[in-house]
Amino acid sequence: MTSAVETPVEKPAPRSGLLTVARAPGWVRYALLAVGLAVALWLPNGLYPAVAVDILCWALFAVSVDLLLGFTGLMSFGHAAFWGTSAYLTGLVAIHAGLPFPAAVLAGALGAALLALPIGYLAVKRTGIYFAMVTLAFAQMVYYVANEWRSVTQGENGLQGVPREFFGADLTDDYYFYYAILPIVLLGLLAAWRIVHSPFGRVLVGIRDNPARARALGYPVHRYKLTAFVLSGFLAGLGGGLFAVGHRFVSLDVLHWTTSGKAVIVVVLGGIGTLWGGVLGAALVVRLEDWLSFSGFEAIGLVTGGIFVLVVLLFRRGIWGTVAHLARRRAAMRRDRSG
Amino acid sequence: GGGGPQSGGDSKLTGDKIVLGVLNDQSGAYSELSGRNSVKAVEMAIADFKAKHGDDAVTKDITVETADHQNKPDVANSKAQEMVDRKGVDAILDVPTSSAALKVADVAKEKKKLYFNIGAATTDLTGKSCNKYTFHYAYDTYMLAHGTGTVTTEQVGKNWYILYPNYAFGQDMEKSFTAAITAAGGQVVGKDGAPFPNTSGDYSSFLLKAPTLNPKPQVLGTMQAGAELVNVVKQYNEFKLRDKGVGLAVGLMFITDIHSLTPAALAGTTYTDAWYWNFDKQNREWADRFQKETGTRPSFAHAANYSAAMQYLEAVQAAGTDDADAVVKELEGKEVNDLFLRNGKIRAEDHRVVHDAYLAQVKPQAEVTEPWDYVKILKTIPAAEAFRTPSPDCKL
Amino acid sequence: MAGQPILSARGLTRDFRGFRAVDRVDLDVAPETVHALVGPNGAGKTTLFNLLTGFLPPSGGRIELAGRDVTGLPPERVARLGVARSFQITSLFPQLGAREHVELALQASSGLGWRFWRSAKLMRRYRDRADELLAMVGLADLAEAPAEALAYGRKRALELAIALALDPKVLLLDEPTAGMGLEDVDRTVDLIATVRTGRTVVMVEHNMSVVGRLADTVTVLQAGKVLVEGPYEQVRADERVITAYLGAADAAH
Amino acid sequence: MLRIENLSAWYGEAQVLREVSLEVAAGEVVTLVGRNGAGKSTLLRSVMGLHPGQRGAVHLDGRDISRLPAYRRARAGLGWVPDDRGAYATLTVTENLTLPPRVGPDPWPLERVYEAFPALYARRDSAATMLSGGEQQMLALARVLRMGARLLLCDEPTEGLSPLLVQQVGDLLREAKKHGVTVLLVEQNLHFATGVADRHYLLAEGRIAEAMENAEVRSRERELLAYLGI
Amino acid sequence: MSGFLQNTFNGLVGGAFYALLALGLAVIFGMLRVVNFAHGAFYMLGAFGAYVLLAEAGVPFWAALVIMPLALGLLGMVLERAVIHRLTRLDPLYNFLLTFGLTLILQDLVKSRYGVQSSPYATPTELSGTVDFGLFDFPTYRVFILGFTVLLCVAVWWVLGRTRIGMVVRAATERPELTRAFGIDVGKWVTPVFGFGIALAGLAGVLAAPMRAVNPLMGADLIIVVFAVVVIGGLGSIFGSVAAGFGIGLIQAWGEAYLSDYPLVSQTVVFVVMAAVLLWRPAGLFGREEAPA
Ligand SMILES: Nc1ncnc2c1ncn2[C@@H]1O[C@H](COP(=O)(O)OP(=O)(O)OP(=O)(O)O)[C@@H](O)[C@H]1O
Ligand SMILES: Nc1ncnc2c1ncn2[C@@H]1O[C@H](COP(=O)(O)OP(=O)(O)OP(=O)(O)O)[C@@H](O)[C@H]1O
Ligand SMILES: [Mg+2]
Ligand SMILES: [Mg+2]
Repeated sequence: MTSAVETPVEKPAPRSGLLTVARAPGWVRYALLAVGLAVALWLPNGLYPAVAVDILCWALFAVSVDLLLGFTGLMSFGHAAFWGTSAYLTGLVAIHAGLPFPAAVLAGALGAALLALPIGYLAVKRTGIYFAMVTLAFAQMVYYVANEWRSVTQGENGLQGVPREFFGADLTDDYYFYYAILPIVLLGLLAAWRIVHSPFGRVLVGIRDNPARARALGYPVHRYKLTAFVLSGFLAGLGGGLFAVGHRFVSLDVLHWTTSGKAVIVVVLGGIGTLWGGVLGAALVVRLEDWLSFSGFEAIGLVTGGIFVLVVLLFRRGIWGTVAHLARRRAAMRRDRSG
Repeated sequence: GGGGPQSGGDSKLTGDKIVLGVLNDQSGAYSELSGRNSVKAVEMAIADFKAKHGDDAVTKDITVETADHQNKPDVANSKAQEMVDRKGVDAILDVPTSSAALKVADVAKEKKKLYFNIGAATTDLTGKSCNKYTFHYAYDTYMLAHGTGTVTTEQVGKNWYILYPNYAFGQDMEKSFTAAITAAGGQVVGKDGAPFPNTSGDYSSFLLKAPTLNPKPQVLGTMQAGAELVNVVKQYNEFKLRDKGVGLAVGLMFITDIHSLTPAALAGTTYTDAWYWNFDKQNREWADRFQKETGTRPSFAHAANYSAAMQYLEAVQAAGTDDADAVVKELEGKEVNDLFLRNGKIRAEDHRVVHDAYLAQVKPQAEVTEPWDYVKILKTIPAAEAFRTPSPDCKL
Repeated sequence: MAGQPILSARGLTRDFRGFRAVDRVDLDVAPETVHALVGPNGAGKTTLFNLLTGFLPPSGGRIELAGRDVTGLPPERVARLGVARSFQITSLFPQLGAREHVELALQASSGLGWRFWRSAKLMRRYRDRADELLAMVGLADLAEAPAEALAYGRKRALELAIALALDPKVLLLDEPTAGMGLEDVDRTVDLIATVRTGRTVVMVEHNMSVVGRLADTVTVLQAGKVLVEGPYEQVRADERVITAYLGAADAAH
Repeated sequence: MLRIENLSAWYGEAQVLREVSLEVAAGEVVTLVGRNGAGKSTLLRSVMGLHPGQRGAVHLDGRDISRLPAYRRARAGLGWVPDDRGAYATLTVTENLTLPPRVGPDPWPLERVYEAFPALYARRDSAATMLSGGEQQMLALARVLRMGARLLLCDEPTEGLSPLLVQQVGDLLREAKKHGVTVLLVEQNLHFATGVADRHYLLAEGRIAEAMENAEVRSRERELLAYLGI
Repeated sequence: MSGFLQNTFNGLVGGAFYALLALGLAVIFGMLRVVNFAHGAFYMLGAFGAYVLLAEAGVPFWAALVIMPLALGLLGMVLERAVIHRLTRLDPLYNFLLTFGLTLILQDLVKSRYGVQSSPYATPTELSGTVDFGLFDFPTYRVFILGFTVLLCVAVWWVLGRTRIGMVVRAATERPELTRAFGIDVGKWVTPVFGFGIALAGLAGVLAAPMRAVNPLMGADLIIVVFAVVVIGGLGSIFGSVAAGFGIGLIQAWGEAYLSDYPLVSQTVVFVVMAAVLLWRPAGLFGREEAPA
């Protein structure tokens, strides 16, 4: 039956088109890169270091979601499953095996990628909104399993006392921990960037726009999507593992559907299909939540929900997307005038 | 800078001020029974403390910081750290939800700041997760089970059917209840763990099963809390179990739960309370003041927050410094009688704060004469019996 | 019609909820010929295409490609065995440029598409070939235009370019000239005449003059069954074909 | 009956129609020929009120309808046969036919439709997008006839049809014309066009390049074919 | 035996809520291609509204059963006009996101006004008894829910599948522009349909009020199970959604009754079934082939 799903019967043209791969001129890209790196290096001096650590972890998470949403056209509403599974695995490995934290995080991320395999295998059979619902449902299942498997996960008490072991170095201070994980996060972001701008990434965009056509060209669409899903799961896992070590603790919340939803907000706010927008979105949302919880404002959902509604209604390109769009428009206008 | 607290120089008080941090749920399931009104209660304590000690007070500058942990342990973790690092908090108060409570205990230990837990029930806080800076102030699963289990077995019926939410709290409660019931000469004829969280909100299969057990239970003991408790009670009434001779005992119930279910739905139900606002004159007077401040009657958590803040300030006063180790030394073993703590003692062995507890029964609707006055106290359980003996798991 | 058929079907059948669209069709396509499928609307031509290319699994029967059983293989596998197709209803990547379409097609057989750790710049190696193909179908000056902005006829041409990029052994074209202006039709016919060397072409076409100019063999389908098969002139004159399909008065068209 | 004045249309910044003016008298069949991308479909969509970026006036029976929403134009008697055939996936063939309200004095009853298109009758309970390309084309034509539209806007109704059916469509259009229906026909197939139409407009690069009588087209067929193929 | 029947009955009652919610979801999806994440929030508003009406205006259950769906339906229509509508031309994912945001907002609005404590709501006295079925007796209120839901589902199915209204609405949502060109005022239809779907959620909420805890989060986790239900049934299929709703209710009730030692089973059974369905029939048990999304 699967193949019948994509019989090329009368197919309405895709109605919106999430953005295509953006290209900025070279010097702009280098300048942005330099600014980005500078900000990353400075961050824990300007922000509470624990918040800065959170931002890094969430940036990876958001980018992993955007890899699917923006570049494969698959909106995963269940990415907490990978973020959270890796958090638990990382925690368990760190506690029981006493490995240095990067090794534990790697183990967690690999575990997340492994989990992404069966879930992805089932989920990529559907597209669009169905995909969102299916991933959401599977993530909820993972949540329940973690909840019931108390002997391992400590249930709702959470996994306490995850060590920050790193060859005896003292990383208890979040300030130093931030710099310890920064290279790992940058590596993860670099990987995402490379994937998007690889031949593989091009195929993904093709699949996003017309899967039936891609199949007729000889591309095994399901396998490509699945690969993208697993890669994305790995990156989400990387973030989740660092998050666990960062908090020295894992709770069921890392698997809850609101976590998945938050990841999507972050991406949408930053700009779907912009990759770096996710990083920006992560910084904003994490910072905002930190501020809100001290502000005495009780209805946090009102704010996050409001952001969602506003972005979707007025600001669909997201922050990065809007800036890139304006920049491109101006460049085009200048070209018109001079040409 | 690389974080870490700034030292306040030669003063006995860091920064020459005392900051109390109320970290609790201000938007979720526990926000009404504690929440922002606990901040009010702590402010009342500060005012009373100043009124009492006047210029002798350690410092004029006593403030309250607060944050919403949304019942999420990771949020609780970062908020607790931020409170200490950025807001200069000297003592953290409240912290409902066991997972968050345990997490904050870690923070307290690491940062060497005092922590009075009020909102959480887990006995781990005075068991394997106890530490030098953590005090468990108001209640715990043992207190709840012991009071209700023992007295209800003696006074209502010997055969029990226990329904518990299948997670640490529920399992803990089930074990404690079973122990208390058996010790009081009763027996548990059936018990079931219901899924947690129970998305469908349906308990009918358990409720249908209860009257068919052999021997037939006289008491249905439900360990569900919050919304799940509400579901159980609604459906208990729907299936008319009381008419079928099965009474109801509740493991953990707050006055706010009775308010939302209405006394009519719960008439005759027994449970253990840590404090009741209309118990005596002293409580009543404070409750009136509290109502003026907040517009509502206090729960035991509000009173406990008040009391904990007060005891902390007294201890700082007595020690003459806010140095955590000195304050802990001051508190350990102290015997107290105040608004909340009756025959209270701050146990040095495990930092359990013991005090009298109360077996309460929901009045029939007809006997409810004023809003929020929903229960009568059947029995006062003396402090010595109300809590467990120090656990060997706890090494401070 | 020498040698073993490159593509053959035996008893090929496809049902849609009780409706039989293709009914025990036997078909042999000789290598390096142009084989036309004609027939009234709804005869099952496109469905037959979908079966031959794996887009639909057959309800019964067997398909062989150069002697190898390919029944039930998914479309991407069939494609990689050297069967390319165009779609009757245009099917492109709306936001990709024309050249990118062709590059994507050229890359398909190389396995380059799996390299997620390499730079997309690797794809530049296909640029020259892509431009060549675009020029062949008359799209040279539209290489950058996104597919969604192309007029219908241009889209059809792009379809053809993509199919050619796969350098297939067997090329299946579903109404390649439908919606084209006359000159484009001529160009397309010439193009097919050029690319057929060394290839096998199977095409569905209603334009009988195109069929006449290109086809070596014509199979007429009706109601899912093969009605007549043979050389163009013979089929044209067949009484059954005239009543079922051509109509008595059909003139030069 | 239909008068178009200075109609211009854009896709974003690209102008596709440039000040097109044309007229179709009641009872006439008029074709619009032009090479791919000339803007023929865009013209029909603009008349139907479906093209957002347009300027100019459209008069039906002397009444300016250029401000009416599409559904009011349909009610005024316009019937559109879209170039993509416009079959509904969620409706059966019969439902596709009975969906539009009747808008003219002479709507075809369902029986008559099925008599004229037995192929549709055979597939009457299938989802319309499951039909073959040609069957969908028949459905689209049958639908406007059933509406009883007075002015048909047909966008390449013979595309993808078998020769036999092309003849049938020709017969249908002539038949419709006999009943007083007016037709504006977009066609690539000159041969077919001359068989049914009275007059022709040649659209090139968004402008009306020429207007011709039928006889003129016949005599100039070769030249025109070449022109169209430029 | 009577125990089994009782549990079966309970499963159907639990399933009735899934069915009603899935039905509303399917109606909205079928017509607007919008997956309404906020459906659970509207269910909550239905229950909460009933409580507020009773507590603050003394409006009884029966009146609430009419007023709340109407009021929420109206709210839904306003919402459709004001926001959902703007996104119709875009990828349906945007509406999914929008309604997700809406869910957070609605929940928090109720929370900040009424708190998270559950609010009281009693069974209407007319229905507070039990019905004797010979082998067992059963709360009258549950019998009522079951009968009412089944009737409603049949009625909706009939209207959409068999009447002209249903046909027009299906056409209008599939290809709005084309449908307009056929003389149908599409705008006139979409809004009421959305309102109707929301009204169904509100109705389910009112029905739940006497049985379940009424609080701002009551629909939050439920909606995810309902999503799984519609994936199982086939989102486009009205019949499928309803059937899957009752089916999952039954399976859950049996699981709870006979596998009570394995709480994980009853919690995850719906997701396991969903996985199996995806393997075996990706379009859902009763779903048509996926409209290319
Ligand atoms: N959605 C669109 N966006 C941008 N440009 C478009 C769009 N649709 C059509 N065009 C452009 O508008 C012009 C006219 O298109 P139109 O479809 O009206 O041509 P046509 O004469 O009907 O051609 P054909 O014979 O191929 O159907 C073409 O150049 C086409 O590229
Ligand atoms: N997915 C499907 N489900 C149901 N019926 C289908 C499906 N695809 C095709 N059909 C039916 O099968 C028959 C053959 O269709 P097909 O598209 O193969 O015809 P065709 O010969 O290509 O016609 P045309 O020349 O008009 O394109 C038609 O009657 C059509 O309605
Ligand atoms: Mg065809
Ligand atoms: Mg056209």
